Amino acid sequence: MARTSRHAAAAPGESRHLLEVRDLKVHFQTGGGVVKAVDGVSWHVDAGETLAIVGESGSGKSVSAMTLLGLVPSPPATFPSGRVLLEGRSLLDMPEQQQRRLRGKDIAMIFQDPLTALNPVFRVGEQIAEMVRTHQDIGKMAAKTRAVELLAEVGIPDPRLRATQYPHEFSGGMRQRAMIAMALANDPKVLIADEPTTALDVTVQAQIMALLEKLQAERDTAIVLITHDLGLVAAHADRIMVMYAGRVVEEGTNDEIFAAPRHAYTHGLLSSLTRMDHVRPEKLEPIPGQPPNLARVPQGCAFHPRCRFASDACRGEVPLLVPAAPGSAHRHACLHSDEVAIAHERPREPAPVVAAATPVEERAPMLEVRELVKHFPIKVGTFVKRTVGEVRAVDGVSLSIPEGSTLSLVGESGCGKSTVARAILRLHEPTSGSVELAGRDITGMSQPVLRKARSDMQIVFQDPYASLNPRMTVRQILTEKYELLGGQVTDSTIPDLLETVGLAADYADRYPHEFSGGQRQRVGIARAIALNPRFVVLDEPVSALDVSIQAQVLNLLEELQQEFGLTYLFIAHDLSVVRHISDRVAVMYLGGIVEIADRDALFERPHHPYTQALISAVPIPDPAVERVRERIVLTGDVPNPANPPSGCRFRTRCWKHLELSDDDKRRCIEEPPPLLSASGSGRHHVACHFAGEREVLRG
Amino acid sequence: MARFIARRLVQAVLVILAATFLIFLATFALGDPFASSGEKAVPPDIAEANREKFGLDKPLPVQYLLYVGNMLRGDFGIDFDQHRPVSQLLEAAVPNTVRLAIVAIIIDVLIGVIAGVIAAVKRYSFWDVLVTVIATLAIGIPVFVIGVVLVANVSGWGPFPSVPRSFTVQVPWYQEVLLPAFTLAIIDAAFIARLMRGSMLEVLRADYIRTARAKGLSERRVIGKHAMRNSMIPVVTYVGVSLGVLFGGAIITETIFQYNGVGYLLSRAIVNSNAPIIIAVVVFSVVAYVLISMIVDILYAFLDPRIRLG
Amino acid sequence: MRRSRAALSAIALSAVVGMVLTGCSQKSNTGSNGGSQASVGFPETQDLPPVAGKPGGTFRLGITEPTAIDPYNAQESEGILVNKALFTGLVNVKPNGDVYDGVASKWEPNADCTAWTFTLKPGQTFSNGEPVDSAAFKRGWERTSAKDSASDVAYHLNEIKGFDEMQAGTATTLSGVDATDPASLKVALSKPDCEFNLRTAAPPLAPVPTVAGAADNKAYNDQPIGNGPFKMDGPWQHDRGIKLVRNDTFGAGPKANLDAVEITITPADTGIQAEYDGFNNGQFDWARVPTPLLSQARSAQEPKNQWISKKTAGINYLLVSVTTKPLDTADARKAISMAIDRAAITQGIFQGSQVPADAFIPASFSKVYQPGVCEACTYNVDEAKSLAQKAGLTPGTEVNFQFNTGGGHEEWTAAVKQQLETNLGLKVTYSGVPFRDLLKNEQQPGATGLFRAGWTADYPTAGNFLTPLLSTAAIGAATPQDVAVGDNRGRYSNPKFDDLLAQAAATQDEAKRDDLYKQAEKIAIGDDLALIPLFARQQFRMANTAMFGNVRMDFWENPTLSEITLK
Amino acid sequence: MTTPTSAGPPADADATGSALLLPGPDAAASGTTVPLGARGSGQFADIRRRFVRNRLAMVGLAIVTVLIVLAIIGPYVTPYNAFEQNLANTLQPPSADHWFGTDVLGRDLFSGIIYGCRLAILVGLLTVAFSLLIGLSLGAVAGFKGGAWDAVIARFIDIFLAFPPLVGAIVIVRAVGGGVTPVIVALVALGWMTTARLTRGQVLALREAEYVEAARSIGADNRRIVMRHVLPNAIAPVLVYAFTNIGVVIVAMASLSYLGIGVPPDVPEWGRLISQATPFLRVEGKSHLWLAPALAIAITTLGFAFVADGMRDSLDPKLRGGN
Repeated sequence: MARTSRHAAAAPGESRHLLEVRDLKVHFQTGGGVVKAVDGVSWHVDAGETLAIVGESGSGKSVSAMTLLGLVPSPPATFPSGRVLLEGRSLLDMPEQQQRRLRGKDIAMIFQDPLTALNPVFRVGEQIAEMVRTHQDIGKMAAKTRAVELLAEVGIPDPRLRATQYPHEFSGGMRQRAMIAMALANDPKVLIADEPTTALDVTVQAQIMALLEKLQAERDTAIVLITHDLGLVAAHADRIMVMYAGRVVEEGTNDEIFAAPRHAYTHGLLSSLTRMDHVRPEKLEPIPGQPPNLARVPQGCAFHPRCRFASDACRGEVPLLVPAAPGSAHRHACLHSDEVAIAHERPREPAPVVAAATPVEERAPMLEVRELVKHFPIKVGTFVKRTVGEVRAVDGVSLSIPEGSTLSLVGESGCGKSTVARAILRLHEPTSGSVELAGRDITGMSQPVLRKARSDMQIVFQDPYASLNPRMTVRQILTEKYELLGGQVTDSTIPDLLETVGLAADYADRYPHEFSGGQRQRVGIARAIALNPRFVVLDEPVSALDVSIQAQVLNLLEELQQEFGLTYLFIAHDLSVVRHISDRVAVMYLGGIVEIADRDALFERPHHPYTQALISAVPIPDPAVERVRERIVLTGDVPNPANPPSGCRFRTRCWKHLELSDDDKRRCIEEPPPLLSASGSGRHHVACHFAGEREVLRG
Repeated sequence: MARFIARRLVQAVLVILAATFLIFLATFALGDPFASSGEKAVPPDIAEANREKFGLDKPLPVQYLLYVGNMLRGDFGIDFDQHRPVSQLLEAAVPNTVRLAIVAIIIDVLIGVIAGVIAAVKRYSFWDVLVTVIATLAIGIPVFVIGVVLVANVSGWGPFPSVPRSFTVQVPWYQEVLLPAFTLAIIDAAFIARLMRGSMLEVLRADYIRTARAKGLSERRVIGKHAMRNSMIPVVTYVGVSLGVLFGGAIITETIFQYNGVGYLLSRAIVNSNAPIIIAVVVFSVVAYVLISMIVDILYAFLDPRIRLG
Repeated sequence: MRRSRAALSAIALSAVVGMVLTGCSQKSNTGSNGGSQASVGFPETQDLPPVAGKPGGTFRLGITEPTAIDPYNAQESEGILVNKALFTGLVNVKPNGDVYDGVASKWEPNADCTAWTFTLKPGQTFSNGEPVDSAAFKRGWERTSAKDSASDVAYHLNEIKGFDEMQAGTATTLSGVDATDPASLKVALSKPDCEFNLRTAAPPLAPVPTVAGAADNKAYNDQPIGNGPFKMDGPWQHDRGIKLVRNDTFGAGPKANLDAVEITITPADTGIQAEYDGFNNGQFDWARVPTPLLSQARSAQEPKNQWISKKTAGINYLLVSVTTKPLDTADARKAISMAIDRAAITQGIFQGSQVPADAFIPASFSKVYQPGVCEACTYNVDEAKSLAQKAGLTPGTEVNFQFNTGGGHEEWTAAVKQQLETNLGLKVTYSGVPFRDLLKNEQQPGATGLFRAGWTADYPTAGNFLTPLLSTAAIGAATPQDVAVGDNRGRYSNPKFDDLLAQAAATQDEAKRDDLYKQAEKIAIGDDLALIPLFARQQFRMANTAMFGNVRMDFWENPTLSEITLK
Repeated sequence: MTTPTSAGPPADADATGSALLLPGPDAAASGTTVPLGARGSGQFADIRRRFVRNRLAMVGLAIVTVLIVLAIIGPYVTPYNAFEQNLANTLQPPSADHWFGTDVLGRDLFSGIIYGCRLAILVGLLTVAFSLLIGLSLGAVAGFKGGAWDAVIARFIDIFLAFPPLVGAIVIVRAVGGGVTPVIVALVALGWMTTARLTRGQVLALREAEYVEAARSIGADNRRIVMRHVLPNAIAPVLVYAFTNIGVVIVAMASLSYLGIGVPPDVPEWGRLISQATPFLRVEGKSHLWLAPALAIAITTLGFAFVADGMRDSLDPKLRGGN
């Protein structure tokens, strides 16, 4: 992004900055006490600059930004202190009507979930035109024309038609583009982007971020990027502000924060991160515990209960934000910044190797999947249902997982990876194909036999909030499994189980809602490992968790695998996590495996253009690396699996396809590529007529 | 869209057929509904004509077909008391009921939506509590209490014509319809106000409302355009059901106000055990309900584009 | 088929009829009353002094929708109201039941009362100009009695020779009626009836013009052309109203004074309340009064002379199934009757507006009325208990008790129910059903227990209370397993009683005839208690006497439209 | 794209979305565990806490409690037998002896109202209970089994909904005969559909819930899944609806008796008392005759509706803002 800061030219009046926030406090009056969502935060952003506000959920990062737009309802919110200066004009003191005139004109915002952020009952074009007409004296027709132009500008094909469609007719990425078009309709000076890509696939995320950068460069917009994703920040921010429990704990330039963090929390976050670009994954060093309840923020430094450097001094006064070096704009609020600096320099331990007598390659397969197919019929009709088509969610997948190892299945949402997992477990009845678990054919089992066999194969779900029955206590949840699968529950069973997954035994009689996300996921894991299964499907087990918690759970999973010799099928879309945990990786696209290889081979030497695009789209939390990386930005969205493209299914979005001669292109169109051995290795297979290596991981 | 309408139409026809079959079973198969009984014995020729029309000597399936055929032609036989074709009675009553239903719905949507919006927007305020309590109370007061109290205290006053009044006193239909419509509207308005409040509160929490505010729209526009259209969706469903029920005749209200609609016709028929009229009105109510709810479903699809592509 | 449908239908349709009951305890009556009852009931009002007639004015009132206004099927008092305004029969009936001339100036029977001759007044016409001659009567009577007409009220003609053939459809003319002389009508009867002339006041015996056509002539049904003091102003607007205007060609008596009568149709089940409300809001000039409001209405209207209170020829009673257990003995019925505290009900529920019945034939038939003939009509719990004991009506015995809904009978029947339960320990199975269903239930062969019933006279004769309701021929069922299609639905049968009635019908001497009626009543009511008289019928009206004069209540309890005049 | 069912409630907002704005209970849930002191019986404690804090709900609860107590002990504590007529003492104005005066049969109106309360509560509860039974079963089958089951049950629901409720009830009561039972039968026959629809919608959504899959993954069969995992979670909004509906049922019964249909006419049912009193509407000094039963109905409905509102608000914390 534009790195030139122009604040020198700005600001008559009191502020030198385009937008400045001073000592902002936002409190909420709740039944549980005063929630200090934002507790004295100051920051600024200048034209053409990108400021990233980073923090885990509940850190107050969104609230502070939304206050600028008057989007925090009061009551229940109160604003005990704070000023917001836009080009020197104080926003919060203005009459509501004046504030409103700035909203959407000088400051615009894009939100996390473009599906819910667009009004479902109005046409996309209308919604953009409305934004134009609210702030510009322009006719109805002219505004509509402008809306079409804006849609074209954000790269929406066929904008004239698209303008007349409704949000639900747009894909996720297109919706976010439409949101951006709307936000930029009046050429705002400041754009607040609140988790703009969290709900999107990584390839789409790359598209959107590329678009934002382009537009920012054209218009010299200041961007405030609110996110929890440190990779994204490393790739796109100029300056970074880290928030914890409603306060700023550290701020500085991109390089300063990543290369030389001075606050224990920042350091902790970085140590929790899995990195896709490290050949030999390091051991994760999670931050212990949970983020605090904002109604009961600990005394002193809010982070001290989770901080390994914490001393008595941390429990006293709230540390002030101080410069890391005299005069430096890199500031932190940590009493132990020196120790943090030392800790950060120290090389990290490697991740534990799955200890094994025999190498993974030579072990017998625990799971053997052959030509698995799962089609969902599309039915219509009032009384008599007719099948009018089928969604080919999984279309011939074969894989094999050696005992005690982990195979990861990656791909964008809708590629069929979760369906594979469910079909393997026969949670969805497979359409055809066979599944053998430890030599036993699962697909042919009768229901009663299958039910018993389930003790050997288990699953951990993605959403720890949704996968536990809210009306049952943890004890009931765990005991149910013993009841159903015929195990003895003694007095010590449940406490032991809880201890194994790192929960206190006295949590047994609590209900799921009394736990945090990470704790719930531990309960989910406890349920899965009870009765000693041999094979566990991990269906995106950490993707709903905050970074610091992710690392805790990943470590736990690794420990359990070592202790019990578990075999994992790990479903994920986050390639950094995959690189960390897998032995072998399979990449899926539209129901089929396009590439399968041992972990390092896949990341270091990807052969399929899709794998390459996927890896290149993942930002790496290291600005130095990010600066030199080239990103392959795929066009368009995943096609409808009910009507997949002929030949190679990926060809419609394939970057390589575009470079091919017409004859070669025809081959892609007509001939589905088989999964063939790549680079002569028996362990690396790829399904592409024109497979070839490309460096995408590092610059 | 066309397919959606077609499918909805097929559904409606199926439901009507099934419902009329139930009515048919209850009235015909379980005995001769035209059998002479009681004081005003049905004249044998009338009974005979009815029997012949409905083919009571024929096997049950044939009877049902005849019955449906007659219904389709709007032929419901001849009533017991006046020996008039029931279809004529219906024809006279239906326009009045339709007027009443439409005016009532307009009144209750106006009152209900405005009250609901105020309650939702001024949440926890005095107005919110007032609307909530009045709406809840209104639901709890039986319509006949409201009706008789209005007849006793309001009719004959201001624009409201006397109840009863000499039939020669000409009253424009909109005056005649006013009080009964208002009576009907009170309870529905209360339901709509509660529904509107809840749905508006839900919508106001939606992300797109935040977006609308972030656009710099005035609060009026945020509520009036963005929140309104979305929160009206459940209200439309309710209004559809309510309209469907009202089209079938408001038996108590129409009777209390001596309003010559389908409900009043039915209430007289019930008092007199006038079977042909009862059957006809019930069939009419069912058909009206099903058709209205079908139309509302289709309208609903226009209001909510998400379900338009069926 | 001998039944006063008219009267019963009126009861069915109008709540008041069942509830507003006669008080015969006016001071003038107590003397002959034997002092058996305390002085209760609202006094009868005296007619206001007559006012000289002058043309003009519109009289407005409410009625429930009549079944028909066409003579062939006019039946309940509402239908009769309109019909009597549109048509004038051979004879007329005064409010007190006295007969006077209508179209006929003279009538006389032969010696054994099997043939009657009516001499018609000359120059009579229908409002369309057609002559009202003997053929017009024959035409009307044949129209009523024809099979295809399916008249509910053809039974009024059932004594005329040839009636059965007409009903069977085997004849097209009424053989007993001779209309060869336009000025005189000769009628031959199939059995003696010395009171046949009374019947000719009934609507089905009215004359009709040739334009009437058959009975299914809808145009005529809704807009009959008659020879009465009024004529239709436009057709009957069903469920809305009927408008009448003066018939200036009327010749059977003095012309009407009113320019018009506006008859508004009120709801079937709340019509009385509607009439009352309509009177109070100035919409109607004549109204009935809901029972609970009687005393209030009386105290408001009586001082203004707007209150009419008359005992009429009707009675409310409990129909008893006398052939089925548990009420198949006279003792059982008497026990029931004596366990009912009529006085308490009239006082408590009817607020003193009613008077307990002590006979079946009402006091309005002053020459036949036998005060106290119903000995078991007195309230005596001890006697009731001992009779019940004798009759096997032990505590816990189930007794069926049905009444019709929509007629305002809920309250007093509830009181009766509780008295039977309290006083005799019976288990009363009490239910309200629609009127049509009540009548159907009474007719069934297995019918048991008590049914609410009321009766008003079709003609001003005591025989009209006895023959249709209690004679064996009126059961209308050949065997006990048949549905009773007649009016004697209690299925009471006593040859001695039947014999006395037959004698009465053939007796020309009025005093002798009355005596026979008295003897018959003594047997059926005094001895057998074939049905349980409850309350004598008394009617109350509010009338706009401030504007109108000569407003009185006629024999059918309707306003005397032909006499009413603007003041 | 999708099947055109009516748009359901928006998918449960995940922690990240709305919790950001209003760190209310959600933030507490995602942030940290509840401290050990505040345990109680799990989430029901939370629900109860929210309910207790809702003033209208507590008013409603008080009303409902009083009504239920009255329904149970009423006949033992009323000053008079509600059925006992005293024809010598009809239509008395309220007095120390007769708090609400006496009716046209000389019965003590206060005792009558209390007896009517027993009847109303009994019919209200039984009707709603049977409607729940039918609605829950059919709704659960339709939602869980889907396919032909769903289609058939959905059409059944449509058919029953198509009957005008009051007329339908009249016809049924007429067919079955008088008394309390036929009234309940009629009200259930015409009242189960909404429950079924609600249940179906809930079950349809929950059928796909991850914890249902989780249960299946540990070998639970359909029966267990429905009974233990789906229904207990689906039932809350259904119960809320049922509770609101009690008032509607009571009004419906009153309407039937007002029309002279249903409970025997000598029973002091509220609607019957009102119908009995309508002639006195314009009579001065007699308004207590209709006012007392009308208020009884209104207050009862109000009580149940407030409780239902409170239940809904406390079950769905999202509906309540920062408060």
